[in-house]
Amino acid sequence: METLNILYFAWVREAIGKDGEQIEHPGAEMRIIDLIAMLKEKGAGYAEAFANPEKLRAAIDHAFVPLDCVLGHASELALFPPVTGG
Amino acid sequence: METLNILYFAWVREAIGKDGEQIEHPGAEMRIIDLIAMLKEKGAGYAEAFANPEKLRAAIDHAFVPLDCVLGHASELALFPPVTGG
Amino acid sequence: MIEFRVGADDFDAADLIARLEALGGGAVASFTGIVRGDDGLVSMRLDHYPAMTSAQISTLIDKAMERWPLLGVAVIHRVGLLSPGDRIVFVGTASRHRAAALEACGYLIDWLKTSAPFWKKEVFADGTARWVQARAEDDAARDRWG
Amino acid sequence: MIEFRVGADDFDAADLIARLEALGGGAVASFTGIVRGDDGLVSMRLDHYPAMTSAQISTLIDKAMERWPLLGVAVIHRVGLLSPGDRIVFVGTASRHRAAALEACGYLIDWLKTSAPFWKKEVFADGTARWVQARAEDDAARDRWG
Repeated sequence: METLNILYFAWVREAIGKDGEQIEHPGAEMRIIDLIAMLKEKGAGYAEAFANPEKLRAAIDHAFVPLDCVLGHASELALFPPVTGG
Repeated sequence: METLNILYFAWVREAIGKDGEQIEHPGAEMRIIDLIAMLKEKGAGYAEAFANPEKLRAAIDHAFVPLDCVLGHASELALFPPVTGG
Repeated sequence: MIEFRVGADDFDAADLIARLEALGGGAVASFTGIVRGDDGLVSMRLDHYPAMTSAQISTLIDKAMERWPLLGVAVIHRVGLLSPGDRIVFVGTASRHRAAALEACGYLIDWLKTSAPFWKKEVFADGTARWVQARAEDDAARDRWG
Repeated sequence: MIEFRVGADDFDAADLIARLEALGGGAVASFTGIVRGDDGLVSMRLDHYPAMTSAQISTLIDKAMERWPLLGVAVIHRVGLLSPGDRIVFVGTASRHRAAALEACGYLIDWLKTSAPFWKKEVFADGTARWVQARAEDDAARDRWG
């Protein structure tokens, strides 16, 4: 079974209450935005974290990607707010 | 008698062989370029320093001025090459 | 000299600058970002995405070195809990040309702010805390590099 | 904090940067120019026109502070005999805004190179010596500041 590691950062992590989770890979054709819609149904924390997808950013295997990107055979997806370092 | 202090820097100073000199003020209407032409006649070092006026820069009372500027009632004229600090 | 570090420890900006100066290039530029104590801020926590942070900073340094003739680059970014006055970030560059050193320094800090996965959370004297919001002007600063 | 010095003594760039950092602005930029040992250069002598140097640097700092919101500016320029590896010039700026700190730093060094009356003479291993020639690209760098 192919798996997908999802990582959460900043207020996404705080709302969901965990750093990340491993899920069954939803398929190479699944878009990130559609996966987010599925995750949103997993509970109140998820619903809060994913209430406004336009406030979210994503990285697949350590590279920024738009939310309408498909997962492909990525093994790591990260979901987080726009970065604020520096 | 009004006097004018002339200061020389860098290769202008080296060619003339002195840091500067005090001369009788040649008059408020005298242009720097014309004073340079007069100074050029004072000897071999002067002739060398002032051979190419386009290579010279000037300051009157600590402010850069074009060579066709008149002396006015300046008390200090400096003649030098383009600056190369920093 | 290429040096980048992401970690909780403070760093010695003077030592980094001295090492950049020793490369013989003639021009060293640096930028240091420090936690401001505005609006009653008492602490700041920096989270990051370690594997991606390293990858992004490494890529960023490569791009800067392709674009400008640099003899050295140092990028240090702190994470974890910081207080007002603490250094957050340092970018230092060395080149034979002052424009290259200064421009590369500006490029690196502009890109770091918008493409390295760090997130700041501010804690205030009244007990409130908030995640810092990304600013459009940071994206604009990055975009001027083309 | 406004500090400028012209003199033969070396200076402590780390101390200057630490003092700029302590102003609370959050952003400190610096540029250091160092004597390069290219082409067998063994020493460099910097002459200047003391009264005018002070006036020009002071004016330059005023202009930078009018143009950018700076909390601090330090400009140090050495004169006299220098060797490869020695620092010649330092410009440091502190601001609440990184763009202001970096731009003001670039502005100050570009203007210093073209409007402060310093002249460099290089001495080489073969005994020859020559006055450094002004470069058109330095004027161009200055002119981009408008």
